[in-house]
Amino acid sequence: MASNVTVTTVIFYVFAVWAVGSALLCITRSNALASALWLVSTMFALAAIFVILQAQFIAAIQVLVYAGAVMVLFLFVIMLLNLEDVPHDWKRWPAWVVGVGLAAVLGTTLVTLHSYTPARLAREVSTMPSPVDPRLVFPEGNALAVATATQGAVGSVAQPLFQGYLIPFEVTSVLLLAAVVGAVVLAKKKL
Amino acid sequence: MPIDLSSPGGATLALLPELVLTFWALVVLMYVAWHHRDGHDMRTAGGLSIVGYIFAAAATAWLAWRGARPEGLSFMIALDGFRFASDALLLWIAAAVAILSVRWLIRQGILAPEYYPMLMLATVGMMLLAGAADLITLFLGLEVMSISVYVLAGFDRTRRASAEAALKYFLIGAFASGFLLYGIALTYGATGQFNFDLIGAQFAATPPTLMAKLGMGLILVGFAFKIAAVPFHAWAPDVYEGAPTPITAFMASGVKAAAFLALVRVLAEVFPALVDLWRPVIFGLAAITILVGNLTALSQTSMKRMLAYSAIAHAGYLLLAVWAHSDEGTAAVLIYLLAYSVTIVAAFGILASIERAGARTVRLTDLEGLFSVRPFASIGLSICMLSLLGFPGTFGFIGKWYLLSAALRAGQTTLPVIAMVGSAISIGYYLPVVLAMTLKPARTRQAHQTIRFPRPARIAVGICVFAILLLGVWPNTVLNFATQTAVQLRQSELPIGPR
Amino acid sequence: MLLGPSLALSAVLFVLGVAGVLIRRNAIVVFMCVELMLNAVNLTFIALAQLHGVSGQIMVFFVMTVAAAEAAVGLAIILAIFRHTQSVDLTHINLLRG
Amino acid sequence: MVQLVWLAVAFPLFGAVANALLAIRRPAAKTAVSIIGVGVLAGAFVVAVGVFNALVHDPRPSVPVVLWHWMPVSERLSIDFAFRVDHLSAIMLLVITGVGGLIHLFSVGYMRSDPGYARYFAYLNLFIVFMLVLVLGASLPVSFIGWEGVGLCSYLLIGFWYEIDANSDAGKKAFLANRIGDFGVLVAMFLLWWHLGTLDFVGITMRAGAVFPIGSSAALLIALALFLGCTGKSAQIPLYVWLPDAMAGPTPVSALIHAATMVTAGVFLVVRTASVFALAPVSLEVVAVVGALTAFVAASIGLRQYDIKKVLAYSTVSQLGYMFLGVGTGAFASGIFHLITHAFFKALLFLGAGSVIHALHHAFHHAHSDADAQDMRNMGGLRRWMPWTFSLMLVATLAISGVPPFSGFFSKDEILGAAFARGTQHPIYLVCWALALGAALMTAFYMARLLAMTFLGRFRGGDKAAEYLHDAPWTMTGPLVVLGLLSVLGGVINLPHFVGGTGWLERWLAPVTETARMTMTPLPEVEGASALLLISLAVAAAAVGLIGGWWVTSRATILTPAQSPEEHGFWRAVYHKYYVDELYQKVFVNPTVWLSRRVLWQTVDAFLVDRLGVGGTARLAEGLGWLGSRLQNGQVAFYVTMFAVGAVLILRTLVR
Repeated sequence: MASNVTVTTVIFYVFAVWAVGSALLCITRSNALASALWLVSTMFALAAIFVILQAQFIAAIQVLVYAGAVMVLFLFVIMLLNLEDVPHDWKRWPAWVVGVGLAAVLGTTLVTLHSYTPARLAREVSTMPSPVDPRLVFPEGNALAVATATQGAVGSVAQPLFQGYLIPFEVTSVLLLAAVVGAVVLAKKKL
Repeated sequence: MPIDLSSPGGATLALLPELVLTFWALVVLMYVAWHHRDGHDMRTAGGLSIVGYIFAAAATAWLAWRGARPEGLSFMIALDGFRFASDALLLWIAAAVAILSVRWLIRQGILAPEYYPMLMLATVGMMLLAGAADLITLFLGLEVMSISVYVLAGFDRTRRASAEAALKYFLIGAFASGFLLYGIALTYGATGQFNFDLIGAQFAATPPTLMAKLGMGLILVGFAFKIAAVPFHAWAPDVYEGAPTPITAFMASGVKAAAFLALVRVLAEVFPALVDLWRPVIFGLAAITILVGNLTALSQTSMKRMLAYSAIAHAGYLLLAVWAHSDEGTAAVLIYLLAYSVTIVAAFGILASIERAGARTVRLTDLEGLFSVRPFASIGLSICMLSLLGFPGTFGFIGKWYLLSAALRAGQTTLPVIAMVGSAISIGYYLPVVLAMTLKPARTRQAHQTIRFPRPARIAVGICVFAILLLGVWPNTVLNFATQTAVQLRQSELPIGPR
Repeated sequence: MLLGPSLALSAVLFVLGVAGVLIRRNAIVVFMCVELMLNAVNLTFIALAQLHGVSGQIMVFFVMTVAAAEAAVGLAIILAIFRHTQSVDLTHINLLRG
Repeated sequence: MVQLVWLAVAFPLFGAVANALLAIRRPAAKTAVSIIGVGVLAGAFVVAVGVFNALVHDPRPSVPVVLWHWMPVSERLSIDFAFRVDHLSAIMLLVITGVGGLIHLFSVGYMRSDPGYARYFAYLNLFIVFMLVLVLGASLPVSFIGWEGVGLCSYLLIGFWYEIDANSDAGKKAFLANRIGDFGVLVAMFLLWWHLGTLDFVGITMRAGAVFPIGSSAALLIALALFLGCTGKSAQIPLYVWLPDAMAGPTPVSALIHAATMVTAGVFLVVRTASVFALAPVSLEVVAVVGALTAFVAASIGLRQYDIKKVLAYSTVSQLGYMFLGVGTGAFASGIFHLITHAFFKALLFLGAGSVIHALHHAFHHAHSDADAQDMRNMGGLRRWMPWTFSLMLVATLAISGVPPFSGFFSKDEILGAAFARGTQHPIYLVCWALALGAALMTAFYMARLLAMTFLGRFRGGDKAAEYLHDAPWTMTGPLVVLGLLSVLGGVINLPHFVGGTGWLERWLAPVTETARMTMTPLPEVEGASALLLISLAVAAAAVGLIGGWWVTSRATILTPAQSPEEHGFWRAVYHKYYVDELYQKVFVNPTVWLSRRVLWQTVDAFLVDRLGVGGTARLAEGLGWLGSRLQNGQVAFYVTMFAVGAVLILRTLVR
């Protein structure tokens, strides 16, 4: 069990480094096409992490829809516009310094979330006096694994999606309708 | 009429106004698919869409009349007077914008009747945003609204300014969505819930945690963008200037109203326990927004830009009532939004009629001598300016009065003083408009000869201006309604205790 | 569970996305950085869903839909501006200002 | 009958709407416009008389007239759209509709040939509506509608002749100065709301005493904020600069708005909220000192103005200062008394000046002369052609100078007496009294100068123009005669005891200011001998000023601004003949002139107050706005940077 956790952790960190590295390259590559490809790489790494975090179905969609369809759309547009490679304009270094600095400050604020463990979250969410066993507070933490085992990765998501989350699900249809009509109106050469 | 929101039937009933509007948008889309050639088709599509708004309003009224309320938990969508009032407000804005658009689009040569279904879908999004009882619905409603409005902002495809406005709005909007979404994620993490009432109960039972604070902060950032509070405002003037004028009116009144209504609901239902934390944030936003909005508006020459900065300043005033976090504050938000939307729709309606086809934007100097040629239009615009100024006797004054008194009653004295200073500054840019129209001679003899004021727009603007004056001296019906509605926002009793 | 590390990784990716938006000037790349931010948030949802239940995963599903819709509209807008300016460089897209 | 008081507002409102429609649809239908414009005022005056009569016989001193619920705040608290007819508002109602009606009638003749005739009457009627709302309002917010509304109308009418750019600038300046004052009123309103929970005047009067102890800082703050509003509306130091510029509007407008009614609103407001002022004695001292200073400074500036309307404008500022001195000493009735008599004689002076300008304008027009019809150096000897106007102006001059038994004597004397009496308790009031006495002297001086330059001597506008001079038609002179009668007899409403009067106005207004007077220490009575001395001093000041002004002016050489060379020699001869006057000029007049023109008018007025005060604030605001506008550089990168800064700040505020 212990070695299993360690192996998972190691794999997690490998993919985490992969994701961060790809993301860094994505935001620094001067070529838009390269950026897009590095973003796809980040998404793959994230998909792997999703699997580690017991979200197999989402991981599959991540690869199929996100990395597959959406990013292909990006690549398609980039190649359609046939943008030439713009070298970095080093005169804009103040913008870089300010941007990176701001992001760093924001990052130091947000990375404090690192201190969260299941036990801490359980303590904060529960109204019971601490210490608390996370398993008592988050029965679903295990239930998720159980549900995945019984209903399969898709079933555990699908059932609530079509029952409890019916209204948002229907709203997404409106969203896609708006997006489709909008994209057609804007992108079509002649109406 | 108790409605069980967890059952499909109940959900359908509760979402009746949105469903009616979506259905009608599909009907219009069907019509448009076969008829999108000339002005006649444009007019028909516009007329059809207005019928849709009327149906949706009727559905809202029916729900309100039957006293629809949730049986048990308010699940995904709220069912209270506040939502019905919000829906009514948003529907009337959308309908008025549709009326103003009909002839304007034809004059500007924008012959794409998809405009009206997009406007209807944007309205659906706004209604979902303002009526959400769940962070998921909130986010999706916001996105439906935003995506439709991105498209509408870029609808005038022949003008570069329009495309630029759409791009700026889209990029910064998507950026802001990211922040909002992160906030939702952390709020979910801190409580394990998406439902407003359940999150509120959870927060009430536990002291504020790091995750909750960060989540709330990021959600506030997302809303601050939508209401164009300084320093999240920078997109607004550019987008308002570049977008087609009726859409500018729609963004300045409708989108802003929806965002404010949702903000009030979120702060009242999700974060009431953290009031001491978010009040300083709202305080800072309000103060800086009022000052920057008013001061920057002073140096504008383009009317649309001036109104954009004034819209920013008005968002600052509205934050006063948000700060108040009381029934008076909620009522004040409703009243002010109504007053503001009536005024802004009328003002943009008149500006749209003054715009010449293909011309860039109406400047202050273009209005000179308008009174002698178009006395009614200039009187109407003057009344709008006075209402925005908060001149007593107009509806704008009533709105501002309630904002200030709500903040004062909540124990805040600094913000009202800042608001009054800002309002004193605003004289410097509202008054020159009146001045230019009534007291300056026209530049050329031909000036204002191209103004076309089509009858539907004239009627809509006329009603708005009349409402500004009437509600300025006789507002009690609206005020009573708003006060009763505001109380309902607090009355949602939680059937389930904290975990 | 890897809750803390996941949240931290998510924060880092989010901040990288923000940094990208701040420093890049190609509209498409800026948009991709926004997508990176959304992905980062998805990671937060997934990490929290382990404890809070499947609702977090469902939210991710919706976020992906939204991202797809935004991509469609956003790329259409970028195409529209490209038609006017023959460029997607944001520093040149400043007709509206002041 | 009292409940019908809304009719007095409804009549002019109807007139305003009807005339506005006529202005848009049938601008040439001048007869209809005149009938409506003047008719509604006559109707309102009849209502006013009826209301007044009913109130005299009503046992209640104050009658609320609730029209509808305006702003319901909560179940038990609501601000009604209500009027309050009491002894103060009833008398103001009479003055406004009466004097207003006369000025409307005068305007029929004066504006007859103006193309914007209908628009003019629409504005004028609208002004009356707002002015009546201001005085009749039962609560501060209702009065505030009128308060802002009269400012708006004033601004529209100042800029009425919009072809001239300076006029619209003057209108802007007026509105700006007023807005600074209005800010004070708003602050006061919210502070009252905050402390007392009511804005009804009766409610304020009743609760203020219970909530604020005497001398409390809250009451002081409210009173000073209110007074800031009054300085804006009533053109007191430091916000008086707009009133002289406001003379750009048509002369009847100056008579109605900038002399008789609107500018006195500040005095009215102080009396209305007297109970708050009374609780903060320091605020009353401020009112008195500002009033006395304004009276003195404005009068001294008036000494050396050549524009006939500018003289009258500074005179108005000065007389308003008197009124504030009156209310500042706690003699509220005296302030209102002077307000009423001033309305009579200042309206008469302005309308008389209007007749003169009208006649000269006509004459110069026919003589193809481009001389300034408002410059007194182009006038002179008009008595020959305009005897009616001259005699009526003479009456008004005697009244404003405080010559017994004209109306101004009684009202001015009361204020001076009250200031002196209060001075026995607090020395600062003695200084005020001295300033006011000096102002009285200067008032008499510049009025005599005005009269002498305009009507005496010989006509300086050229013989050709003189052929066309004549007295105004009866529609214009008629109102003057009525106002003349009122200027002479106006004093009877408050005849003091020493001439056998009963002080009717003081007793009539007693219920209104009762609470305030109970709070304050009573004014000590000035005993017989010293009272007589005071009166003699006042009369002496008037007499010296009048005679001095006449003497100096009629001896001095007056050069026309467009003086021809052959005339030059003649005027030079006169100049050398009276070198005694030259000496006098050098010793006394020149320093005074220098002081009034260079120091007070140009430095203080034009530079300090105007440029640095009003202009500087505006420039600062515009500069900041420009900066904000530069931040809007159109770059998405910059916008998102601001966004990120905001986000970081918000998160850092929440998570320390």
